[in-house]
Amino acid sequence: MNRETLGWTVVLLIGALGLFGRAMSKPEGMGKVYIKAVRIAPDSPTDTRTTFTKVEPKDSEAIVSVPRTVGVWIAALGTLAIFSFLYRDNVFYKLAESVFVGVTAAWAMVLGFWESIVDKLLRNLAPGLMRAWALPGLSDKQEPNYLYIVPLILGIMLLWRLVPRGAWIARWPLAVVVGTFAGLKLVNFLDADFVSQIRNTIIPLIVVVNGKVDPWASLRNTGLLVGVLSSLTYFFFSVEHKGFVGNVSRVGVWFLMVTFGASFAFTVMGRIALLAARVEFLFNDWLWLIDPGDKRPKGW
Amino acid sequence: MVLALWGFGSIESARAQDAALAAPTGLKAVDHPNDVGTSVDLTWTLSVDDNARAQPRVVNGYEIYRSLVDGDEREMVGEVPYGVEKFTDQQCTAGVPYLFEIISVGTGEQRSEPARLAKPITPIRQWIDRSRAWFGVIVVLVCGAVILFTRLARFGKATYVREIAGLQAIDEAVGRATEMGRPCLFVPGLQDMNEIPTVAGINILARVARTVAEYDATLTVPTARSLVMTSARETVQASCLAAGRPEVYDENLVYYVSDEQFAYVAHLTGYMVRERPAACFYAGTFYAESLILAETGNSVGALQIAGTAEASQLPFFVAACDYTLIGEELFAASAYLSREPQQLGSLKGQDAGKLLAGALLIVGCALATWAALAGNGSPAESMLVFLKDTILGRGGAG
Amino acid sequence: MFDFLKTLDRRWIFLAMLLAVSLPILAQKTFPEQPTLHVRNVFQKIEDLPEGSTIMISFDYDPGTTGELGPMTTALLRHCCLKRHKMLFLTLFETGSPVIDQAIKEVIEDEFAELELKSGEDYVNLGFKPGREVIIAVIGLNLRQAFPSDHSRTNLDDLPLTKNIVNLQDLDLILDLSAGYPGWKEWVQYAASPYGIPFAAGVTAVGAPQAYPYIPGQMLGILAAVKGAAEYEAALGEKYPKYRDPKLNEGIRRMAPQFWGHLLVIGLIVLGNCIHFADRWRGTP
Amino acid sequence: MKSTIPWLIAAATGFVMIAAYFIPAAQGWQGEVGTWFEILAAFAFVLGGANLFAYHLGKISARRAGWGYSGVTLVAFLVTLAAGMLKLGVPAPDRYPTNAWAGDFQFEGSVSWWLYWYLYNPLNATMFALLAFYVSSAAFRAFRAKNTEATVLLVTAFIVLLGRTYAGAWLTSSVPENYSALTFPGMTAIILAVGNTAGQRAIMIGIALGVAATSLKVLLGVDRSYLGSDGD
Repeated sequence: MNRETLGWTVVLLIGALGLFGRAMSKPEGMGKVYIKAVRIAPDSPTDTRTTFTKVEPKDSEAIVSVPRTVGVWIAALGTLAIFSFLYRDNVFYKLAESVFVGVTAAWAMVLGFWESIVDKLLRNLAPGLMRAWALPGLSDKQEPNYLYIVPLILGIMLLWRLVPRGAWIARWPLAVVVGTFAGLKLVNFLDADFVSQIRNTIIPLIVVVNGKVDPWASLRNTGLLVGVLSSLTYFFFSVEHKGFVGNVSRVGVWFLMVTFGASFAFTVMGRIALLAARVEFLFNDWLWLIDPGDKRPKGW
Repeated sequence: MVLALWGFGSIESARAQDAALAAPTGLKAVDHPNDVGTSVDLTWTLSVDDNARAQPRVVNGYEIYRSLVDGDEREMVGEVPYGVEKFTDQQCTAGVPYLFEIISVGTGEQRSEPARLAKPITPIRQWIDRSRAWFGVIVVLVCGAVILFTRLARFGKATYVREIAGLQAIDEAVGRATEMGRPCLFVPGLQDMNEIPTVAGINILARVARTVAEYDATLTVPTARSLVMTSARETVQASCLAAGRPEVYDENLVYYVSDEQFAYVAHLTGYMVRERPAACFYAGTFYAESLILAETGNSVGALQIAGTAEASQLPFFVAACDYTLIGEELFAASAYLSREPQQLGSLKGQDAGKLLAGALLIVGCALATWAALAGNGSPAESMLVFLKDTILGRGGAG
Repeated sequence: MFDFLKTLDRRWIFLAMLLAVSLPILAQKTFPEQPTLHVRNVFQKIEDLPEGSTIMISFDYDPGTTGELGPMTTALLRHCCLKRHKMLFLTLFETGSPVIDQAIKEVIEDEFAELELKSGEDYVNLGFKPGREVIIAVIGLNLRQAFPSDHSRTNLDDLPLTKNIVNLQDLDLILDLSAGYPGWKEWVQYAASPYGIPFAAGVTAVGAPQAYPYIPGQMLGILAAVKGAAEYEAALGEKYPKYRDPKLNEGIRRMAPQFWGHLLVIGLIVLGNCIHFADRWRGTP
Repeated sequence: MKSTIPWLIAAATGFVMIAAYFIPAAQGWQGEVGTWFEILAAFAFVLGGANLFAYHLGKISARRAGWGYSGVTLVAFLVTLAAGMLKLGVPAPDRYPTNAWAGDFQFEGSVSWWLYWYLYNPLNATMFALLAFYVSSAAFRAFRAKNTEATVLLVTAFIVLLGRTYAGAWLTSSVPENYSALTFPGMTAIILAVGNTAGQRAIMIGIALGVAATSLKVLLGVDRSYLGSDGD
């Protein structure tokens, strides 16, 4: 064991002992999740099945949930494992990464199956069967829509890649996807971004308010127009950026830099908020060091 | 007995009279323009009792009823709260004449007399959306310019294209990776093949993969979407073939990770610190992960080239990468890299689009300034309205 | 010292950031907030709508960005409940439904328990449908084509609130809580802009600068991240004194770590530049 | 030839979609093709899943570096898949108590729900939160006034950062009302309204043209990289 490994082992041990000590020494402990039983169908006289829902510890019927308490600890340790990557790559991060990739990839498949294959494709192709199985709320009036055989066939063609011969068949559905959306995006972008943004930028360069010229508003509008035109000049590809064009495009670059600077500053704000939320999770839900929402009774 | 009942009834109706709500007036209906004939637009004048500030409120809202001309199939088609003077019934059938009624709704069961439509209205199906006619002209102009310059280029008209720094660096980056014996990483972004930036990214991948095959380096392409993986495999394979080295194509280096943004990122950052790629390419749609990728790439000393159309992520790529393709440059990249005259022609087409935008802006702002100085009712104002609402708008309706 | 700073290991910066955010959270102090114009516009719109208007709230984010959008979700929902507006919830994020459930539970069921708002009558949770912007385009014309039933699979025709809503054009206001794509931009492109429906958005900080060009043409206003939420909470507190208690205002509370984090970043930029110039000055004698 | 037929398919579907934009009767098609795409993407998950499975299985059987982690990924993948597909721990919904398959797979208390709230979500949010750290190191390292452009970016970022917190308002609180444009919040507002808006609009107009040109090249068959080569 080299010195660094030893050092980290000691740090981890002290951390674990600290946690253990805190959990034991305080009467209320830490990192517990409380639940209570509720009826699935509260208004039904016959259906008496129950399920559990999360409640605050203040609730009189609250009991500790083992799976959820374990969950909070796993979540907290996972959070620390990801943060540990900031120091450097390590076994905890690798573990967290592997679990994360596996869970999310499967999650995407599960969601695709229930929401797209069942709720979109099969609902339209075999409504009767779906009503009897997973979609009991499906309207009786729903008739099969055989147009949905087309995506079914395209989907099967896509899976042809798994067959050793004729992988080129998979290109057809790909072509349908790219072609369709190329057409769709062409008009949508020209409409919503090209035309609308031009329309929004048509503004008077001299602003008159109650018969008087408003110099500040006029200056602002002029600045806006100059900014848009010069930044557009920067994007010209077929003209050499020299002389007049060069100078204008340079001004355009400055405007772009102002844009980027503003974006950067705003982003800093958001990222800190996310970190604050994670730290609050550790302090509040796991360690019970703070109680900002007044959800736990004091000193019990 | 009969008389008594009659008398009682009259007292009732007299009471109702006292508290009667005023009906809305002036109900008008027009066929909803530019649709398939399933909608009718209704407008009316508010009931005189409809006063939003009155306490307690007298009129709570309106109910709208529709029936066939002979009075059959009368049904309520909508309710609107007080203070609202319009409603669009969207459940009509094209070519069928309808009658409409509207009544004020008070507290509890209180209802006014209905206001009726004077003559029936027949919704009509339109085949072409006229409100989009001018937009159609703009689409034709922009696309026409692209097609025209592509054609001209094919017939040997040389096109000048300015330098785009990031693109010239691709060869340098791949060469460096080869020398150092480390891999190249290509990240095609988070979006699927239905997004054009992804398609543009795949076009750049074609070129990168070809250079990599020529230099005999390795290229890893982890993807966040299964369809992108499929397409990227086709592309990389084709590029190896085009470089004359089909044997270097390894399907396992183009693989799917996870659809989840940050799981994908967790894998990519892990990959970067473990495999230490010498060159990282990011081309496609990127969100928050841009900075995690660029900073991690930077910390392992990779040369990084990024391109995205996401304006919010550009500052991070600009700050942390060696070269960045800004917005439109991402789409121009494939044309630039291919050096095919046709593709370069399309760039000139894009420039024509920008000229059109500039011209519209200058004319529009000149008109707006003139209108502001000339005041209300000037010819400039009507020209401005035509430009903004008809040419660049939606024809005023629909 | 200079050489230490010049070759500063970035892990020191990471540590500084961790402290700048953690310590204020433990200290739990708050700063006063002033609502800015864009936030006030959104507040005033919801305030001025007649009681019982129908508002659609699209939760286009997932628990990953609750840190930024959670506080404003609470504030907006609170305001809608105070005004007794009818609410329709949906999400275009595949992992978005849990956020809706949480918001319903915390605000509608717990905080406003005494109003006894009923699902189906006062609010309807439409849940998630895959399709991104396409869903918006579809429900712009026909709500039932994308959402034949609500989240608990009850037919929309059987719910008093949705019975007469054909499509988005029947709504009085659309609010979008947006963490990216699909989000406010798609709502502008496919709903607000084509049909002229009043629209406002709460956005993450990253999305905010891009949203400004759309105001006031296509959007009434925006709430930008935690700052926007804090300002909205302040606006709510001005009108309804009960909501001046910092315990109820997560946004205002979160502005403290925000403040110190900002200061640190500003300090780092200044420090970085000092090093840069000192280096240049030393390099060119 | 093998990319010519797909190109013709792409061109045909694309031009139909453009035309559909101008025909009221076809305006529902946007929605329809979107639904179809979702279905296709769901089919594609089989390709992605199969690939992930094969990739990690290959790594384990070849005992390549880090094969143990591949095992962890596979287990996590299979458990989540089974929990979601079989709706483990999901009771039948209150309205249809006899229909065990009708419940939502994310029902509170189910296995999928647990996986989501205690693995998926915290890991996801923490990865996201890492950005606060990277932002600070980028601020230190990359935001230096190396040239005019970088200085403009830097100064803007600086003003907006200050303008968006209490510190900015406090620092310039002595500036009189009439000159509110000179306070940090005032300058931030001007930067957002003029510089930022202008830049954003130019970028948007450029991107719209770029998307249009790229789409057109796809439809005209000028660029077919996404389909691979002619020889299979």
